[in-house]
Formats: sequence, structure tokens, C-alpha cells
Amino acid sequence: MEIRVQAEAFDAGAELNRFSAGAEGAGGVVSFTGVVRDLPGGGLRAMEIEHYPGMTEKALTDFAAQAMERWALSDVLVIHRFGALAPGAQIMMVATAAPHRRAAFEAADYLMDYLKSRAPFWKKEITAAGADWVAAKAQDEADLDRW
Amino acid sequence: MEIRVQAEAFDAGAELNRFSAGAEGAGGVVSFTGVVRDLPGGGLRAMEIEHYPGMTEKALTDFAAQAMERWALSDVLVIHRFGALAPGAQIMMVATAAPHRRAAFEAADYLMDYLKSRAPFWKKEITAAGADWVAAKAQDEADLDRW
Amino acid sequence: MDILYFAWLRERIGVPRERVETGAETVRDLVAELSARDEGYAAAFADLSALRVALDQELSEFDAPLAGVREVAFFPPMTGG
Amino acid sequence: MDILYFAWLRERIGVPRERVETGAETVRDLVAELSARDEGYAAAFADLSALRVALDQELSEFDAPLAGVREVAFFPPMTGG
Repeated sequence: MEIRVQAEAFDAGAELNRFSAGAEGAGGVVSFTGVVRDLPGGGLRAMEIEHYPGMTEKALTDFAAQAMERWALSDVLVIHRFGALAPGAQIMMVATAAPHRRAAFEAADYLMDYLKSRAPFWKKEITAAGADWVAAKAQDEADLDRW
Repeated sequence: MEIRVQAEAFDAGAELNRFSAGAEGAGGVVSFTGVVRDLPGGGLRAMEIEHYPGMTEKALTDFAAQAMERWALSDVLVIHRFGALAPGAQIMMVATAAPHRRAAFEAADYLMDYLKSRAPFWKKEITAAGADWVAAKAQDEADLDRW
Repeated sequence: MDILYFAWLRERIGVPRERVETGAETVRDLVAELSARDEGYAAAFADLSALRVALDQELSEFDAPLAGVREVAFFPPMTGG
Repeated sequence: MDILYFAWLRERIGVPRERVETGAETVRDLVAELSARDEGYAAAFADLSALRVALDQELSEFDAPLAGVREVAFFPPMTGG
């Protein structure tokens, strides 16, 4: 189980390979990589991500531990960045390894839902017109009810 | 949309990075990598994968096209190997890119279910004791009913 | 018409493919013709529920008509992924 | 007790954290105390349904007791991932 909260960019492919190589007994590895999308029509200068140092690591560790308890997983990786990110940059990554594919899929999906709505991160969109905090989506909250 | 059926090994991390870089407008990328698992207690010398050249490519292309039609996806990648693979080797990989994460997750999950039970591949386990064709699992067939 | 066999069916039949001249109207008729050849074929095709068929590289059914079909493939349930 | 603010709440309050001496028994009591300070605080805390609270870095409820708590954080709904 590895949890990283960092300002630095990461190489999703290299992380996937390293994680897969270390996941003993796994038959499958699922990864999710989140990317900063530009606004419809363009114009996003940066996505600024604020977080709550200390609580963030604690929350991500809790989610990963819950996933390990709920599904038969070989390993879990979570990386989440903070700071100012350019459009196209990778924000975060989750990877799950499991003997069986459905467990890996469900655990990654579950982790993403918790990351979206229960980990202390806040996004702000910076454009030429100013800065706007991204509002939480009702859909993201509804997604949590699946678990 | 890229479909590859090949004997050669592939670098899942490099493929993920290349795929992500090319997926315009995607907010998230999901990947699944399948790995040859050793038998319980060890002893697997190789997993031999037979396929039906021609039909394989056709079937994988159909599944990918169906996924693109069913979900709002930016892109789909499928790589599947054939021939003799050692324990720990990567068998196959699916990646989906989408503006929204749930679409990427569901499409990858869907593609895996179809790959498991509807693409013309057959696995044979080679051990010191001989060779055994892997039987199809009722669970894999049941998984298809989800879609 | 080309007939292809895969996995354990290929091993039991002993060849990966063969060319047959047939007037069989459906896949089921073709299976009956092949099974009548000898005990090896009969044993291989004894349990159709354990087999799948593709017509011109498209999954099909044993009741499907063979008119116009050039390639028939028989094989056990797939185990990809 | 340390009080932390994040995202737009931090911007409205004007500081990321402050230290307060309080006898508030619950989070709701603490919010009432803060809101009574001035209009800025009152406006920031006007709609509690738009805010979340964490006690000692654990998500909590506005009715939760503050006994023994060292760090209270207020923030809008999270938008990670």
C-alpha cells in the first residue's frame, strides 16, 4: 500500500510498471489516471489544487485500507498532486492489483469515488477572467451511495 | 481506436503513457493489465495462448467499436498476446479514455468481460505433469449479463 | 468450405483445418456429417454444449444456415483476457 | 484550539488558520461564536449545508462535541480526483 501526496509531476506509465512488478500474485492491475481537462472552448490557464496537509494522507490511507479490507487485493497505490497544474497535466493516479479482475476494477472505482468527494482537496480554475472554485457535483456524491 | 494482437511482449507503462498523450479531451484514463498467474503452489512452466487469426482482430475491433458507441469515450486501446508466456508475463491490456471517469471504468470493465468470453483465445497451462486447457468459468459468462 | 478447429478440439481432430465438400444446410447438419466419418470425430462433437461455432469469423449458432459460408470454425468456449 | 479554513472559506475569512480560546461544547456552538464576531464570519458560515467540518483531521458533523479536540477545520465540499 503506497500513498503519495505531492506537488511534483509523476510518470503514470513508470508508476504502473513499478506497481505491477511489485504486486505479488496479482492476475490483473487496474489503473486510473486523472487529467486536467481544459474548459469547454479552452481558456484554462491552470487548475490549482489546495489540500489539507496531514488529513489528506490520513484520508487516503483510510480509503486504501478500507479497499484492501473489502476486496481481495494484492496492493493499492494512490498518488495525488497539489499546487498549480496546467491543462493536460496528470492530477492523480490510483492503481489496484488483485488475483481477480472484478476486485481490481471495483476497488479502483471505489477509491476514485472516495477521492472525489471525501479526500480534502479543492480545485480552483484559473482563467484570464479570474479564478473560480470548482463546485462539488451531485453526481459524485450519488456515486458514493453505490458502496 | 487501436487493436493489436501480437506474440511480442509489450511495455504496459509505455503504452499507457502513449495512449494517454493521444487521448484528446479525456479527463481520465483507465487501464487493465492481465498477468499470467502461477498455479496455486507454483509449477506453471508456461501459459500457451492459441487464437484464431483474423477473427481475433475482427472480434476485438467489434468490442471496441461497441464500447465507443455505448459510452462517450475519447479512445480505446486493446493489446492481446498469443504464444507461450511465462508466469508473471503480461498477457493483455485494455485502456479507455473518457471525459468522465465512470464511462472510462465501465467501458474497460465491459471490454474485459467480452475479451474473456467472446474473443477467440484459448489458454493452456503447461506444467511438469503435462498440459491442460483452461476451462471457461461460469462467472465470466455471468459477468457478461451485466451489460 | 474450410473447416477450422481450435484448442482441444483441434488436438482431438488431429488437424487445425481441412477442406470439405458438403451439401449440409445448417451447422448441425455439417456436424452430423463429420461425426459420421469415424469415432474420433463422433467423440469430438459428442457434446455440442461444450462447443462454439463461428461462420466466416463471426460467432454463430448450430442451427444457422451454411448458405454462402466459406469458413466454419469449431472450438471450445473462449478463455481470453 | 486551532481552527483551519480551506478553499473559498479560507479566502472569505482571510486567514488559513487561527488559534481560539473557546468553551463551545459542539461544532455548532463554535460556529455561532465565530459568526458573532463580525459580518465576514457570519456571511462565511451563513449556510452550513455548504460546509464540511473535520475534527482532528477526521470528517465529522456539526453536532459533534468538541471535548478533547485540538484542531477543527472548516471547508466546502471536497473536489479531489
